Amino acid sequence: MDFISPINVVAVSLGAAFFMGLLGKKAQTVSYILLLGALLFNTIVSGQWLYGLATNIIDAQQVYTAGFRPPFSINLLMGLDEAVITTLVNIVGLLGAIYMASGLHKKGSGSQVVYLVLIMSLNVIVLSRDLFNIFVFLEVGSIATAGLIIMQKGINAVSAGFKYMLATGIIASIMLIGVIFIYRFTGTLNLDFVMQSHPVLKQGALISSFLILMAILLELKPFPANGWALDVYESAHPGISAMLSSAVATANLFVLYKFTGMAGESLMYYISLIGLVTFVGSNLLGINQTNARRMLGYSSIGQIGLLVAIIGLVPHSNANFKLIFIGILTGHYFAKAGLFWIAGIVKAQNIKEWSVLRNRPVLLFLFLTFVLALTGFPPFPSFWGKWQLVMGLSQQGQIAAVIAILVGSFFEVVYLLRWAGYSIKLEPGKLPEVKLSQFIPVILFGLGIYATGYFVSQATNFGDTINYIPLVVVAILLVVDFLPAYIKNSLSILATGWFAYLLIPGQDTLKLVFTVIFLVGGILTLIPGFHVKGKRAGFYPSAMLMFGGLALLIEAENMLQFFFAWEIMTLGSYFLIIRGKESMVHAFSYMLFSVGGAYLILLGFGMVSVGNTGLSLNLLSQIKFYPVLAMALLAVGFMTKTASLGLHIWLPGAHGEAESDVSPMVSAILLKAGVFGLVLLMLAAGGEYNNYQGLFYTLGWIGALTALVGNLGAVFQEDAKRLLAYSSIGQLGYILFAFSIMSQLGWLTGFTYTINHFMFKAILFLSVGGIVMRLGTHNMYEMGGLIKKMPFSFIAVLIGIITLAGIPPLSGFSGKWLFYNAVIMKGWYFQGAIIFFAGTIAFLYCFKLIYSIFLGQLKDNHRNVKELPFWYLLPQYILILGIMVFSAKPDLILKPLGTALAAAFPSNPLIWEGTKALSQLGYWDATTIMIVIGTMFVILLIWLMLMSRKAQNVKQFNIVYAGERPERPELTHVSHNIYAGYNKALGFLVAPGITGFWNYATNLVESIGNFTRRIYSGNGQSYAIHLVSYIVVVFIIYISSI
Amino acid sequence: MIRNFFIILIIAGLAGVFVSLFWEFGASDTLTPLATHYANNGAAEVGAPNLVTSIVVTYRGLDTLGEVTILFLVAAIISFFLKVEKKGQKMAPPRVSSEIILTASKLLVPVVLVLGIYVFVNGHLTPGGGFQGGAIIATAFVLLLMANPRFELNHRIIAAVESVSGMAFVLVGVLGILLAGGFLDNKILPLGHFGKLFSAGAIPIIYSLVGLKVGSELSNILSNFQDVQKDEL
Amino acid sequence: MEFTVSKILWTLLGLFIVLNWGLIMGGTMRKIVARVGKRYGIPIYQPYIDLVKNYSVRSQITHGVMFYLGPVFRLSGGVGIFLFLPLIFGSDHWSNFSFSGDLILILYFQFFGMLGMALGAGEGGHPYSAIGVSRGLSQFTTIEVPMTLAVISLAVQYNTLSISEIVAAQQGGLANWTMVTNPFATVAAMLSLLGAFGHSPFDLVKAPNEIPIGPPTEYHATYLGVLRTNAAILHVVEAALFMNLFFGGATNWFELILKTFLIYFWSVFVGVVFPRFRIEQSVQWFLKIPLILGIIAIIVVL
Amino acid sequence: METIALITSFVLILIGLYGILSQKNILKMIVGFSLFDTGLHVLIVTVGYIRGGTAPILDQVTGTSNVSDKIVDPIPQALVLTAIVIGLGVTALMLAYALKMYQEKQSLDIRDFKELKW
Amino acid sequence: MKMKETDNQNKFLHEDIEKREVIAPDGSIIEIDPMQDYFCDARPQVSEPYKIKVVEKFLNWARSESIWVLGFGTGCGSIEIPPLMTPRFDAFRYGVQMRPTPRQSNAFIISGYLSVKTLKRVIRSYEQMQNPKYVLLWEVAPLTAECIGTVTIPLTGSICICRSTCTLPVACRAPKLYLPGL
Repeated sequence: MDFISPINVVAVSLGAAFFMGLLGKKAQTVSYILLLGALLFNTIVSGQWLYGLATNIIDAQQVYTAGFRPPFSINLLMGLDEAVITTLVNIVGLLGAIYMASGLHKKGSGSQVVYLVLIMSLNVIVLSRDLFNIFVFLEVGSIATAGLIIMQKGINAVSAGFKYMLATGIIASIMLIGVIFIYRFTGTLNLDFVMQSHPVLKQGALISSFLILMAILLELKPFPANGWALDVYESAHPGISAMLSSAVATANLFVLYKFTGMAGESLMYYISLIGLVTFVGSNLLGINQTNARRMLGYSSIGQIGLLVAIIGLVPHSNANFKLIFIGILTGHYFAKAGLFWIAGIVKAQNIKEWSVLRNRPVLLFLFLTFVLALTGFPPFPSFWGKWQLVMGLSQQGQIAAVIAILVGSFFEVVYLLRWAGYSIKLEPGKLPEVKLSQFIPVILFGLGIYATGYFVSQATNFGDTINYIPLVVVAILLVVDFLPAYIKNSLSILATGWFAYLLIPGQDTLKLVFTVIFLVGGILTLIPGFHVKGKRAGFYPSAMLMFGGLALLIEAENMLQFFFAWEIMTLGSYFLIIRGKESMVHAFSYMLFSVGGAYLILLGFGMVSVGNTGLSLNLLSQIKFYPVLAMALLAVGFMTKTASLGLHIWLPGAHGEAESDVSPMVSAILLKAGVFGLVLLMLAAGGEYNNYQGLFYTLGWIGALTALVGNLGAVFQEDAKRLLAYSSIGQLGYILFAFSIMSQLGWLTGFTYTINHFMFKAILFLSVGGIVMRLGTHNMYEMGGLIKKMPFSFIAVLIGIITLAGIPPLSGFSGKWLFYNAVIMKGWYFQGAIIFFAGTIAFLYCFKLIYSIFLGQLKDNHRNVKELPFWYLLPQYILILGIMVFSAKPDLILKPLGTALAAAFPSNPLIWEGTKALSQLGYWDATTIMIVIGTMFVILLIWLMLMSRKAQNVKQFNIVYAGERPERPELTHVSHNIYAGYNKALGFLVAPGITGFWNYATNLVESIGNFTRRIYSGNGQSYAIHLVSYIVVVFIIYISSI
Repeated sequence: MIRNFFIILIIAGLAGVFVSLFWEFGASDTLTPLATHYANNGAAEVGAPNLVTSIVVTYRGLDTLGEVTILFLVAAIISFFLKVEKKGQKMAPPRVSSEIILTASKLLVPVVLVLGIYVFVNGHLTPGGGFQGGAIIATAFVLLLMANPRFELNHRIIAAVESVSGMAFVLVGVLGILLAGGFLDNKILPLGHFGKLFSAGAIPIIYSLVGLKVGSELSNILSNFQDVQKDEL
Repeated sequence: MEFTVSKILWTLLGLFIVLNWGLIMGGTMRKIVARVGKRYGIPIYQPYIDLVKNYSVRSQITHGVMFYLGPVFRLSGGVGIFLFLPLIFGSDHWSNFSFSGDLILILYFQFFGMLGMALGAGEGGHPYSAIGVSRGLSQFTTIEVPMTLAVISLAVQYNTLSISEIVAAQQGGLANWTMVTNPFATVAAMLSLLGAFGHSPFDLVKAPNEIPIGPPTEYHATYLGVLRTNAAILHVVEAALFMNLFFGGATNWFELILKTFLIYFWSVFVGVVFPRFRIEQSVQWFLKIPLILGIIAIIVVL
Repeated sequence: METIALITSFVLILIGLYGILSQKNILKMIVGFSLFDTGLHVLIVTVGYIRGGTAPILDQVTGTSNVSDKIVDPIPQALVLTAIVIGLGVTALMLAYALKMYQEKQSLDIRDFKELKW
Repeated sequence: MKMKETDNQNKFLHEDIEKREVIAPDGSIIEIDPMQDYFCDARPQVSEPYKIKVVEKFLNWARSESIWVLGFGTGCGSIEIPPLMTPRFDAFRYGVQMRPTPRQSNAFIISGYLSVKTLKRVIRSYEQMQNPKYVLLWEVAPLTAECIGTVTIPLTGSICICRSTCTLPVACRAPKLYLPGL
């Protein structure tokens, strides 16, 4: 097929523009169709070239104008890069025109002409190789933008337009001076010839090339000097700001990329510095924003800053520069255009009013897709871009840049996720009527972002090893979300079962334990879902997202797969947790900690990959670059998920407020993901004889203190689910401590605790969740005497707390016994004593839980409460069976585990004689103990039955009440602040010191943000002053460094 | 006060930049290689005595196209930006302009128009060209507007002239691809005798089109400003 | 170590002896306390009579299943510790089922009885029994701290956790009793013993005060009988545990009776002298001197 | 000769810029802007000056042979043409903005247009 | 007590005892009648003594040897009970023990005047005691003087009403007189 020469883009567009001018006012629709035709033509041309060049049917082609060779005339180059950029620009141009159909119609042919010329100018900027020509068409673009800004009526638009004109006027003149002097010193205006004459060598040319680059950088709105841009984003018509942030920014970025050829090494360094400062600065200021469009302005400036930094940091030579650039660019491009369009549809200024989106689930889904794409979550292109960027930069040893990027993107996550949280949870108002023409572009861009996400992932190295099956399952569930809950529930159970079927056979024992916990546990916690009537929209996709993430986590071989699975799991769990009634705040704090942790892990992986080739997970054992620091980073990253001391404040809220069948999923299963990470890390650290003794010693202390703080926190809780959440923190403290002992017994303890915690926490949370569902209240002092109404759940909770407290016959004791031996053999006596003390405290809140809910006086309004639904009891009794088996025959699991661990921890293993476990210190025979206690209990029961005559059942008020008559059940049930004495004694340990620290940190960041954003005083002239002073300052720094 | 002091400081900084450029400057005695090529075989390749015109129209034709679009843009923006609903409310009585302007305008307007047309017609021969000629024509219109404020410029014709000449310009460019070497190549017409009116290929046509376009656009802009002022009075 | 019939019979016999000795010891102890107060005091066999009377009460009520099972849990707690504790060193008959679990099993088995009592009292519906239970549990958390430290230092010193080996290591005269070789651990453990027995300074839980007698308020008749039997067995067995760990174990029954009497007498002796602690005082008391002693015990042995 | 022209152009540019940055009245800023532009155009033309060169028009004076050492550099003059038109366009648009802003707020002081801030 | 005009049957009932409606967590209304729901009015099921005389005699001996007393210290008699625990009148040697809870006690000493107001408490504690139980009424006062004389204490089981001849004012009652009663 013959390729249309790119010059026709200019010819056709201008022809159409002039013709529309001719049509004048009357023929609005004709000129609009002409506009769409021209834009379609442009898209086809660039699309055709992109296809041709990508599949290299044809190679890059120079287009000469005026019949002469380049130095004497202007030439256009259509290479692969240009084709990609022009296609992106034209697509958003076409869809933008469709989106602004009504706007453009009202304004008449004038605005349509300006819009068409803007798109044409962007094409020429990208294609043209002549300096002055680029300057001219940059000017055409800026004047066209100034024209389009006024499309929006009102004083804001006009003043923003004026500030825009002022700024671009100055920038244009600076560039003109640069161009003229470049011509004076190098003798040519054509870019390729200028580069051949190496402008850096001659002093004059150096300064003029600096001026040109400075102009382009200012065009890309660097941090202190971009007040004018923010006003434009805020006040212009959303369609136009979409154009600005996606099309214009992409073209300008490409121009900067073209010009960097003539910039010397030190200027590139300064460009990356400017980019980083912009990225971190504008995201920091974005935190305090409440106006949606202004916040989007900050975010797009931040993203463009990041892209500028990439152009500066990553040497264009190495292969994956293009991948990183395209990844993050497409991420920003699709998401920003989409968000601005949705802003146009929603028309709400304050971000709190965006919950209006809840009336239109598809629009809400698209909104969340774009927000998550911006924050760099997995399936989207910017995730791969950011991964490749961090890996590339850490390979070059630029760790400072990586840290800056991660800090900046963390700030961005803060305000974007808060916004997403508002839109999901706040009260929905009335959504203004959505026109079809506004809806199509948003949907197309939604699909586009998923498609590019897939393509970019295939392009990243090791990207093709990613298994996409779980995401396909989630997609199916999303599509089928209108079905009633029980169909979807069975579907997701089937899917989890299928994952389990794929993963479990042939898995090595260590991973098998986690696989069983994640997947079988997943099935069990999904079963209560059958009880729910109605649709339960949005629950099953997020549940499958979490379980899919967990499945991927297990089968991950290389770091990229691991990190991909980690983020998917975090995403899924976020959407699950936020479903609770007041869980918006808690889900937000959960997300911040997880994202912070994820970035630490990313930094850790970056440091691991230094000096190593490939990404396989067993690289963790050959870390060359600061091994202890890398290991510490990864450990802290995983510990945010296991809620260790200092990183635990999100857990009580997140698990306490979650829905009744979500909290078992999250606390019994999800916390184990962090443990899984730690296990992999410690195995890779070299098992027994590793050189990280200091690190694991501190981890041990952290584990011990977490156990103490967690259990103490639980004792004084009045809210049943919060009590269980705190107890999870305590139990996770145990697990962390056990694993950091780094001996076979230690690890056996760790695994026993993990399995036990999974079983009994699932039981406890399921039954308490069911009770909360039945009684409608979380507070324990409002419950009481439910044993008569819910005997089965009483038995389940009883077995749960017996295992939790580690009382002999049941499997909890196996953990305690192994723990004792491990601690004494390792020699960590004091931590062992603290953990034992925490263990006894565990017994306190176990009694409080079972007493205030089941025993004591039955309240009036609970007199005809029914037993927990069957679907809640079934998983509990399966788990009880599990506990019984594990307590009767612990060697079923511990023996294979022991052999598996022998490799990493050869010294003093656990020897098994039949069912009797012999360690160096003592011995323990679970089965005999079980039998002895069982028979003894039965004998004594018979003895009591024999001796006592026929015992007469009495009602609840026949109690020894000092001769008085008990008034009402509420007054005769003591459970509020039942450990008052204990609180007086040890209450000081529970003072919220750590939450205080985190509050202080957030306030500090917010106040800095608030203080620095004062520089945008709104005065156009001061913006111009910022601009010029920015040029002078950068010039002085640049010149002084040469 | 501090603000002004700060501004002076920045200006001094910028002056420093310019000074650093100035040190390197040093006027040269010989043309740059690019310029020497234009000088020596400009006439042969393009056939226009006025080298500046040949560079502006053919060698760097795309720039000029950009030029024309800028003007077209500004005219379009100002027209729909300052569009004032002419509800026909009673205009305030115009101030009658002085005697001198009235008589002078009657005499000068045609002369200025002819001069403008002359300038852009043989733009390739004598100094000047499309833009300069267009500007001169625009002055003629200004003079007219100054003379009697009530002069009602017919927007329809102006817009028509504008877009027709723009389209023609693009058409010539496209013809350049079909017939001659590249976009906007002027060899679609015979170069003709050097120095004659109809020589140097399509340059005279392009430049006259540009002249017409610029003239009409500038007057369009000015008349728009005038209309808005009219309501003010 | 298998379940031969003879083993079971010997164990039952051992249990009978321990039960009787427990009751007699309780009686004698109360007589001594009375004599201290110049009172004539109860006849030695009074506990037997009380037991018989309680078992023979004609009418009985129950508040629910858990209330009914409470005493069973409690008694199985006491008997359980007896079963897993090797009483007489060296003799196969009297080492009961200690082959199946070591010191840690016994340490954690104490919870079993307490859990039963707590749940039973809770089911009783009496508000104050719950307060009694909460006081008992909170006291128990800190009572165990010095005990754990002592046990850890013992385990490190003898490099074993099985009780029979500890006793074996202490044979041969007074010189190598733990009391001599590791005095700090012994003192710490003996202080925590006070708390475990629940005598005077720490008897807030069962003492007759504003919450009638704490958890067992609602219990009567046969439940009370079962609780009393358990109390008897528990005292003897716990004393025997401390005897094995710190005072060289017993090679024959007579030695066992003497030592358990003395150990039990120690806690009663302190009980008579000191007034009762409030709940936070007793919780904090255990985190003062006994804790420091425990830490020294470990440092000594490191 | 060209050094004087260059200095004047730089001075013009700086004065124009000072005008833009310090004047409070919008119209005065636009005047500053046009000053800034003219300075720029003078600069562009001086860059193209060749000592002893004449206007780049081939006529009797230059003849048609080795014209290159007789004329001044024509390229900057071509570029200045475009620059002037751009300057015109920008100034026209700014005047339109000034008009609109005056219609909205009846004041031409830049400090009155501070709605969009922080 | 708030008087309720309409239904005079429970005009003496405390409002806690009256029927009341309560909203259950799932919104339905529950009708609560405290008298039926919270209090059990079934008669205590007492099992008959053993058939074999010897066993019964032995049990009676044991019961007599360990009498656990629930003191209802009102009026002048109650001051006499504490001396029982002193060395001089040591009741412990007869197996007598003071028990604070009626559930666990067998003997019920009402050692002073018994007015109507305290009658309710006596009846309740009495009912909470388990059979076989005995009541020790000290001196005539409780029967004749203040109370209305028609006190019908469902005195079952072996009652031992010890009439003390001593009509001297309170002081003369001495703890040692308890002992024969018990």
